[in-house]
Amino acid sequence: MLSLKNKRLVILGIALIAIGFLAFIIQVAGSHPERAWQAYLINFLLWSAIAQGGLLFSVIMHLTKAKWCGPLTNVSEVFAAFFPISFALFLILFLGKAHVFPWQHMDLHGKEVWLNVPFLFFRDGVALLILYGLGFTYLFYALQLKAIGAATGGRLRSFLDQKMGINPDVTRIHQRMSIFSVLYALAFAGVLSLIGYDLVMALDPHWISTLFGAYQFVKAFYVGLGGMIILASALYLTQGDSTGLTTTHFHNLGKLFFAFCLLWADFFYVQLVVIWYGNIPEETAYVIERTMVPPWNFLAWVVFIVAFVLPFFILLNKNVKTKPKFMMVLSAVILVGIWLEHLLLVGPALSHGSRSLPLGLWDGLITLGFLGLMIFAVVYFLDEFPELKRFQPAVEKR
Amino acid sequence: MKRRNFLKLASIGSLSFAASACTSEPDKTIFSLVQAPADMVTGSPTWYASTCRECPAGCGIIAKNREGRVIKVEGNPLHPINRGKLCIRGQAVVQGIYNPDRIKSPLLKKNDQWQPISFSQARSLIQEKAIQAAQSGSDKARMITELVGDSQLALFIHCLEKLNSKGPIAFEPLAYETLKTANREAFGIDGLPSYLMDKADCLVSLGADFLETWLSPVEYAWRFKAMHAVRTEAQGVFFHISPYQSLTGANADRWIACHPGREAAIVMGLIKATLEKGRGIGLPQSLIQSLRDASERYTTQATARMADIDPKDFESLKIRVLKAKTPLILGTGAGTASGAFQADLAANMLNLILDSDLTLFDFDRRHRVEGSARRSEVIEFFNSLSTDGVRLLLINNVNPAYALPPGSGIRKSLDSDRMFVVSFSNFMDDTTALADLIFPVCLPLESWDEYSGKNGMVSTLQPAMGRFTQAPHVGDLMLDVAFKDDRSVPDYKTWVMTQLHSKGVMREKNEWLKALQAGGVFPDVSPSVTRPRPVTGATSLFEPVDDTTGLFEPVDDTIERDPAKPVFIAVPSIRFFDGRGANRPWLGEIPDPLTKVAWQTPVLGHPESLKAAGAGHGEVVTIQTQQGQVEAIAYETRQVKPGVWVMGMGQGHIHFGRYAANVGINPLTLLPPKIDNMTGGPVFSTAVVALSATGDSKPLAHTDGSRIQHDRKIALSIPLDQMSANHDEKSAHEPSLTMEGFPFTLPLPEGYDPKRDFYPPHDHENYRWAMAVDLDKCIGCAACTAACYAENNIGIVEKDRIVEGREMTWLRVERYHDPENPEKITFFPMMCQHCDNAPCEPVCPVYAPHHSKEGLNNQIYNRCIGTRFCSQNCPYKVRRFNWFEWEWPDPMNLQLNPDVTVRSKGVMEKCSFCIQRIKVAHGVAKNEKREIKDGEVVPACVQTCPTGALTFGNLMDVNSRVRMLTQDVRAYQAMGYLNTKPAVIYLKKVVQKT
Amino acid sequence: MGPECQVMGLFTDEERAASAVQALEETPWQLKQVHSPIPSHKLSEALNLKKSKVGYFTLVGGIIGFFSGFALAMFTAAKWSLIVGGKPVIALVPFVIVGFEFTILFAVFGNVIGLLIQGGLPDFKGMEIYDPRCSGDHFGVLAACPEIEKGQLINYFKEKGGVTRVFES
Amino acid sequence: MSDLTYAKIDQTVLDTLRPATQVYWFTVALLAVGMLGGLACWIYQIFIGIGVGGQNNPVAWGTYLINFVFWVGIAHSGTLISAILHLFHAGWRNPIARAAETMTVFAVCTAGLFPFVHLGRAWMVYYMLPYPNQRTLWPNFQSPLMFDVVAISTYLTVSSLFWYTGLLPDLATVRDRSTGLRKKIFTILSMGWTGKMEQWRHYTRGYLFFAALATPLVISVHSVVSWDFALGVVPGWHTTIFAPYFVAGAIHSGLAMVLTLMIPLRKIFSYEKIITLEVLENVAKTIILTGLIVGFAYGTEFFIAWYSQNSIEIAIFKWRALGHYKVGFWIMVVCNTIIPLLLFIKKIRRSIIWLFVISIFINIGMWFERFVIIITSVARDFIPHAWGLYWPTVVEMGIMVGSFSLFFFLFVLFVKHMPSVSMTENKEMLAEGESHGA
Repeated sequence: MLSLKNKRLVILGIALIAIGFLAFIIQVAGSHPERAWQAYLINFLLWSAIAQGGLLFSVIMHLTKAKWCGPLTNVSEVFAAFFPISFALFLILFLGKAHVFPWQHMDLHGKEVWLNVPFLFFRDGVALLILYGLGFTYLFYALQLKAIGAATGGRLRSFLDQKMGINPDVTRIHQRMSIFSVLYALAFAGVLSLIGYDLVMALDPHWISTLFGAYQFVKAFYVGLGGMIILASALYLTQGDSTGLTTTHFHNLGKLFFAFCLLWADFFYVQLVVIWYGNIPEETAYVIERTMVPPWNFLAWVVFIVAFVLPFFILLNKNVKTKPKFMMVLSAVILVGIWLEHLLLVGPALSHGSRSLPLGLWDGLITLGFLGLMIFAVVYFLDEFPELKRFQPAVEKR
Repeated sequence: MKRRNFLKLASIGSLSFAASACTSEPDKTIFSLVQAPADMVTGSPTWYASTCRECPAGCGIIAKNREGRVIKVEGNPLHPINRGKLCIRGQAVVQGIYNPDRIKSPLLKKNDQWQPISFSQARSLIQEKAIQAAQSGSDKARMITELVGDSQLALFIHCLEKLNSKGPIAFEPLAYETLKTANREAFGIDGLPSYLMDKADCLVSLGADFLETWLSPVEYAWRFKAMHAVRTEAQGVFFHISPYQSLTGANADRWIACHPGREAAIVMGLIKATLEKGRGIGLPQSLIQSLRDASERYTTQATARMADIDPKDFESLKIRVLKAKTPLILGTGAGTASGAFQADLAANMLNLILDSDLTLFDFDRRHRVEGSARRSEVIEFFNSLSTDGVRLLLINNVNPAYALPPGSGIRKSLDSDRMFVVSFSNFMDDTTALADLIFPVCLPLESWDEYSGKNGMVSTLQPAMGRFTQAPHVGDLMLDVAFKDDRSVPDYKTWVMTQLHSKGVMREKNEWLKALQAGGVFPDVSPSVTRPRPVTGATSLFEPVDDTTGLFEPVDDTIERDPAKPVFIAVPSIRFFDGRGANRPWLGEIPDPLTKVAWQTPVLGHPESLKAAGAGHGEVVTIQTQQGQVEAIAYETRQVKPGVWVMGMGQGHIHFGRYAANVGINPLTLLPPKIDNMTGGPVFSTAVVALSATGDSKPLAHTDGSRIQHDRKIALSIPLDQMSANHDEKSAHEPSLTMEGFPFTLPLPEGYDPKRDFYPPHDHENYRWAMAVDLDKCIGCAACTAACYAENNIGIVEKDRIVEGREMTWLRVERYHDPENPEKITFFPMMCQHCDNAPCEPVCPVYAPHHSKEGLNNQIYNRCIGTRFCSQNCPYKVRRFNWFEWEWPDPMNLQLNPDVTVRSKGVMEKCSFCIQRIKVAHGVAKNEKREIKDGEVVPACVQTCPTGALTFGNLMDVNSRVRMLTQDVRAYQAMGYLNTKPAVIYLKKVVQKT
Repeated sequence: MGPECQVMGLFTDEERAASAVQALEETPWQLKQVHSPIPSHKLSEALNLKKSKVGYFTLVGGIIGFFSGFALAMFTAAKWSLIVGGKPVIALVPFVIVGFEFTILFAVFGNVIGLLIQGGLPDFKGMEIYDPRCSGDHFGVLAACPEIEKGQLINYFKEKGGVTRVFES
Repeated sequence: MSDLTYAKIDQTVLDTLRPATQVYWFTVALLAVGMLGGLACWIYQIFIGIGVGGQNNPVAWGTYLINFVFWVGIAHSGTLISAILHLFHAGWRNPIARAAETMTVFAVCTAGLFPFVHLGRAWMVYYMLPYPNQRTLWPNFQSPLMFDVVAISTYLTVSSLFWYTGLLPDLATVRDRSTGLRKKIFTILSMGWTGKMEQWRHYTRGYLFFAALATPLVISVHSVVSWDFALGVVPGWHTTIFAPYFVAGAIHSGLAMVLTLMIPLRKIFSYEKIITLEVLENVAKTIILTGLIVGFAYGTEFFIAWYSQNSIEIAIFKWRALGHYKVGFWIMVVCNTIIPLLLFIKKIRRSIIWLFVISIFINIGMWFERFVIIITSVARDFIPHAWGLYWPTVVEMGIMVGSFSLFFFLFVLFVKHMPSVSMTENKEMLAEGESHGA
């Protein structure tokens, strides 16, 4: 039962958060604060991406007027609950600026105009606000439709009920949803590119790749789908059919997941082949450090296998896609793979010239903290909007 | 070079083949002989030493003969004048021989129609005319000739005597009258000494374009770089003073743009300054005094005002001249206004003051060109033709109708029915067109002869190939004309030998053979013994002019700079000289080193001048002078002084074959027939009456996309003060991966760094060929380009194709101006870089370009299908595509190098580092069971570079010179940051503050 | 048993056709063939058709393609072993493209072959007992019965709301 | 499509196959002339030399490559519509899928000609084929052009097979409704298709795999095309975003071309009932998406160029927008990203005229996109001394006109002699529609 009434779940969540927090504090206070901030940055990026990508699903389904998704939109919308946390985490990142922006003391050959801490935090903060704002506005209307004639929920929910009055104008709501879904989709592309450039690519300020932004938001949707599969499975396994989820839904979701696994790999290869072929050191040095020189080349292979090869061959098969339990595990593994992929991108820049992989128990513990936050957010939201656990066909336009 | 010399000599001048030449019967065919002479081995070249006659300098050449035909000429390494080097014009000699418009048989003019007649007919016709002339009184048979060797001159005199006429007059359009006169007045020697520039440490030129045409360009090119190229000790400094920046000026450390004809003021200013510093020891007090008086008024300010220059320029010039240990002031060039004589006279005085012994002057080895007649005499000669009632005029390979201003009335004087005009020319040039009979004679490479560019030595000519035509040598012809059976010698060859014998140069036959082998007799260079002193009258030279003896006219204090009244200057061209080179297509095709314009004759003007004329760059302007007017494309440049318009000589012939007729413009048509009374010389400048834009614009056939390098790290320079060993030049940029800081990487396995190289290093087989280009030595003369054209059968595309951007040159000399001060120019030879990671290679779908075992970037022509991807992906844009089938009109095809494929349409081509020469070296080394030695492989461009700016060799040999040069602090690679690992290593140009 | 005769019931309505097919189970007559202008789900449910095996052909084709693509690229490169642009002679990164394209190409070949073999195409025989309307708006259910029962079968189809056509053998 | 029936669908489509009018044959003749004109230009070029075109040094690639990329791009939307949308069960694809696929096949054919036209020695083109030979001369599979050879030929093969497979049931329908020679021809073409459920069982499955394979293929093909440029080092070409950017651009232009073709077709063949306004509207919506992606790519390129602070990168992009070819650049920007935004407005989206006009603009814009990318980058690359300009010549124009004629020639012939709309798929959609009750 995914609910705050579920004591075990709550305790688990709190425990995780506590562990993560402590681990982080200890390491920051310790001899290697940069390691703590590295883990922090990676988790911030990953978990935010899950949330942002998660909501994107619902948006796209709305835009394409897709019927097959059914209650999956519910699942996707739940992830919006992480937005406020994500933004808070971003603000906290400011404390670690000394460790997460290695370019602060480099000769940037004129890049200073763009790469300076105040401007960076300003623009990225604003960008995130816009993205999340649009997300919530979209959600606001989406939930109105779902809430019609549904059981009452928490405070937020009642606030929403007041907002929309007795019987809302469904057509108008649909229009608004359309508008904000477009806006959110645009913002998603723009903002995630920006975050990608600023918080990942720029860590190695002399390297550029025009596709990097797109690569980031495609990856975000990839992990978003992963998160959805996990949550959907969790709901399905706990609540069963009341969620309205069927194996067909899992199958379709699995197909989409597979598609984006391929797309992510494609975007990776597309960058690799161009850089490899061009052989211009300004570009190649970055890739060489991460794929050919130990210790990172090992990690590169791990990421490649865990995040692409494995899912590719498994998801070729139709049946596994329809097995929630299995998909849950697979998705979790892939998310770990993407976590490592983030490490591969930021690691060499942050802990420069390290003989061994800057990866250890601490990173795991800190990550658990973020997991706790996500669980907490999700469960809270589900309590607020119980209809998201229950499926009734969305009200059509009159 | 030493070893190469030996190789050459081994084959030079073996005579069996040449002997067959210059008998009256020509060879049926001059290639694929069934019974080849002993020294003609199919597939291997034979070298014949001879002398270049493309200009009066008289450089030594060796002609490469393959299967009976000369395919290329190179400088004779033993020759003291050019030391194995050759200029752009010298390289083009062969295009004279194989010129498709060459006249094969005599032509007789019958009512304005040319009728071919046989040689014997023509000969007897001349004989008949000669006898008539001889009988009808004295001096009725006259001759005007090009500058010829002593022997030939003697022969002419000998023959004309028989026709009871006086000797011939030698005509050179550029006869340096002002210099000669100044020398006469100052030293009592009416001649042209040679200058030991290499010994100087401060050089000042008053417009002498000694890197292009002045006296002996190839010699002065290497002498100049000997003093100017960076050395461990201080580098020599060079000031160029002239109203426009010639190529020579572009190589100066500072170009001082003075008002046309006001160079004298600057020299006087220097005289004043030097005298004030108490220089001039060893000179008679009287002279010093008169000079002091004369130079009194030339204060820095006054000088600057008179010459219209920046006082700062003059100051720095003064400082350097005073500081110099062995300064040398050179005279004026051809292209200056009246006042040149004053400048040269003053220059002589200044030289005396600076060094009373004139140790840098060599009056023992004077330039032969001094033997050419003054312009006044030439005009006089032509005027006398009618007055003296001359019956027979013999014109030996000169083109006065083109080279003299129209006002001189040459055409009229030639066009008289009483006088029979014979032209010994192989080409229908403007003068020949006016003759009554055209009698082609042997070209230098087909002749036995002797021509010494300087006295004190002998430089021989021998037939380097069989002959095309039955044309006899002009000497033999003259003997036939003048004598029946009473001749003293059987033929001209014998005459030459007897001449040399009588001079005591050579006693018996084998000396003659040795001379032929070596290309001449070159006594060791001993210091000049003639030490000219100022003539006794010198003191009075600088008296006021109204005084009878005074010659030096003080420079006007005022200067009127009315942009509406501009000055027009015609300047000799490095490509066409005075115009005699215009029918060699290579010279038209290779763009002018400064304007980068080919085939056309633009008129150069300062932006202000263009503004005044209301014309833009590339727009057509009409220039009108007293003499006439022409329409020319205006070329905007800051390399000329405002109010001065400059145009190169040599083009705009009415006749002269397909490559020259009606191509470009002849600036001489704008000049007045004015002769300077003092010197008897012409003036190559005149006032412009009207200059206006016609409104329409023509496309310029230029090959440069941009004049500046947009802050890209291509043609780099380094200040002299950073050259000192302790100064770490690299510190300017800490090594990074950017264009600014990318480290120097050898195209060898050691050049690979696992941190920035995706690809594994690859080894080479014993050799990794590479070239070093010393930008500090490169003067931008484009001799390398010409050599490349000659060696590699590169197609001629002509004007329209160049406008389309389809020139085929494999080696271009890029010219970059400094955006801040455009008169600072860097020349940058660009050829295939033979990269270790060549971007052009992988993109080809059929492996046409690929990396050879010896590091060369091979281009397989017959595999190429013409996708042109390689060219697109070449960062250096050195690849050239055959857009069409290029033509070698018969017999030009005979010049083609049999060792190099002629590319068909639709294939890509590019510099191959002269792989054919590498192959030859491989063969030789293999036969001798050894490795190829350093310096054994010499690509055509490297071979001819007058200043030795290019070095070729094997990088894997750590002792090779090219490998050594990679250690130089100046070494860098163009666009190295692309990780192409180029095998062409550039050495930065050294700039010094002046 | 007398001689065989085949009757085709032609339905304009998918449902009716489907029910006719199902009901035919209870009858003694055997269902020969069902023609449809569209890939009808209802009919395939009625006939409870199994999943096609075409996929295996496709898969095999793909695998062959993948390897032959790489093999070709590597073999040709190794044969000349020329260095271009300093790149390794056997350069896997770009060869991925060749491998990929070949994978698709051969997979499609496999797919087509699979289609033809499995679907028994071309099959001009099949047109002998066939009604053109089946490519238009009619669903044709072909059943066989002994000559004598012909009438009943025709009636059966009539009841189901279709017109009939008899193919005498 | 409420009042549609199977019969109606068949009728509408079969009506288009009725004997053609003179106007039709005149059009065909006209196009044939244009085709021959192009051919003549090509022959002339082969004999005189590639120099009759405007290419030079440094701009050695001209309209031939531009048109190659342009046509490959056009081809893409066909596969997108028939394959990708098929996977997404987007019903609105069915009415236009056939015509779109046809467009694909013919566009690929047209595109495939240009690499040959472009070659300096077209007669040596077989050097690019990996045929076994005595001296073991093989092509270089590291070259982007070889990727092209492989990718384009694969694409042509696959799309034609896919197209034919889709045609099969319809061919049978035509066969059963025709007589005489046509019946004979279609009998053979339809390979004895009788719509047995047994056949359908494999057919549907195979078709699905076709779609599943065509999808990655279509993405890879234009990625490969983009790598003709991106794999080089030329500033303005060498950039990682090219592959997705080109794919999006390709689909952008392709969809525009679909509208350009469909709107007249719909009118002439009175397909209004089948190709409804909703269908066109959906195409328009997709165009908005692709337009935005392309715009995003333009923006990114400029941003990164500036961000990199690499003087050469900055220079080239400045020059694109403000230099000699700025007109082309702004045509590209306006036509491809600004004008499509109009489609956000429902009125415009649902107005045939507007759709048609906008689609034309996008076609033009996409042609100029290729012009800008290919020409401006090499015209001013690394070595300023070697900079130059390029302008197409009459011969190039002739060949370009020829290519357009060829494409429309084939297309016009097809629509009159083959079912230009898939009857089967529309019936299927009708059936599903009923069952889903929507």
